[in-house]
Amino acid sequence: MPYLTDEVIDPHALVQRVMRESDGAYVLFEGVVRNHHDGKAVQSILYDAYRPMAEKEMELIVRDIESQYPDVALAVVHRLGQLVVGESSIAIVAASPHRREAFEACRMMIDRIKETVPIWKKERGPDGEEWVGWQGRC
Amino acid sequence: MPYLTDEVIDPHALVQRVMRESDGAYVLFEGVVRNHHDGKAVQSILYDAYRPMAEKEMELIVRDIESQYPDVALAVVHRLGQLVVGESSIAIVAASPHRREAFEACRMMIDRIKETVPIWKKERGPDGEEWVGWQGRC
Amino acid sequence: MRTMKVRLLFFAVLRDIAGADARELALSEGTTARDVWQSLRAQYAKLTDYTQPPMIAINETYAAPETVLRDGDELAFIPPVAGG
Amino acid sequence: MRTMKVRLLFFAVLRDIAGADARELALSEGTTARDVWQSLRAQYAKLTDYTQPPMIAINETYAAPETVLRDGDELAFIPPVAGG
Repeated sequence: MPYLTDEVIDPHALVQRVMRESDGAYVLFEGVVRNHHDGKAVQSILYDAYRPMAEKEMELIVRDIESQYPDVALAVVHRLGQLVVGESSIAIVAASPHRREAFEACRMMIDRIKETVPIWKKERGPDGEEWVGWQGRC
Repeated sequence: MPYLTDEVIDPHALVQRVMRESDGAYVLFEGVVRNHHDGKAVQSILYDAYRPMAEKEMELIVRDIESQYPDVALAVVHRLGQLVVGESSIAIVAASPHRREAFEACRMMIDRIKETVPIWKKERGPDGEEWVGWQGRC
Repeated sequence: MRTMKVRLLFFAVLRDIAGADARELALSEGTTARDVWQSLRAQYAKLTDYTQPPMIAINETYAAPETVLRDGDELAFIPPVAGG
Repeated sequence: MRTMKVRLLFFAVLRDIAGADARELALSEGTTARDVWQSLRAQYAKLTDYTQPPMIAINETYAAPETVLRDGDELAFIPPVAGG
């Protein structure tokens, strides 16, 4: 399954994809477009990606976390394109026989994705639009 | 909304109940009946509760965690009765502007529920049935 | 010496052992929750080994074993909880 | 001195600045990823202040700025990522 999609995310389908009869818990994380960022109003976000590289980076992270947590099964999907407030940009499911590993693996997954996967977002609000993270970097 | 139910849990409805436009993330935890426990096969679990007290304890925990994480909105429902493998016994949603608090509040919620809420389970498998936690306690 | 009425609730393994959901107790004044547990141990062989009571709830709130019961109280022994 | 062909991809803010998704570069042998960044800085005023390049990907893998490019490479500068 690809890690990137241009469609609305179906978290329930993601859960169904990973759950095994030996799993006693799953943790689902969804990142959602919120109506504010750094004190400014946000109306929508455009997500862009270096698609083939983003797919590869996601795969590397999934494999690395599954090797650290051998009992955990992971599924992840990141949406691209224009999203409005309330829509989900990412869903991560970590299923496990025990809850501790599910929480840890899910959180590690979102932390790692935010560090290295080549995906960008342009926030749009009443004051204009801006690529997040670029301004003031120099 | 009551914290206990005799019906199948609808996690999506729970998410809808808590999400606000200022929330950038939610974490959903579901506890699921798994096919094993302490090395024994499990076919189903009967959940029992001291209902009015369990409702009160859940409320106490929710309020306590929301006071520790003022930005977090929590929703929780625990199912009672007979559940088979793959069915969810509990769903917890923690929504927050930022993901860290959502993860922490969700995990704290399930940990606290397992400590003090008067709910019990009787596991049924090919070798018979047993109230979990009672044997060998004396 | 006056007697009090206390409602004793049974849950989970204790309901199975007692074969009932609840019982009405007539207790003498000064009886503690621990005293009630000791009388249950004397009645049910499966409880004999449990010298210490499990967690105790009085009127739907956790309480200490030495709590003195009052007329009209609802008492429950809470076996190890296993929710989630 | 021979020249190499390298495909340069633009994403996010860099696509907006360059006004293109990609460009084909003809580079002399020995050119590094950092060298390409310096030439972009010379071309686009909005990049002048960015003396250090952002993260660099060569053939869809992160690479160091000093990496010497090879004929046929696909090069991309990766602005601060903001997925999730």
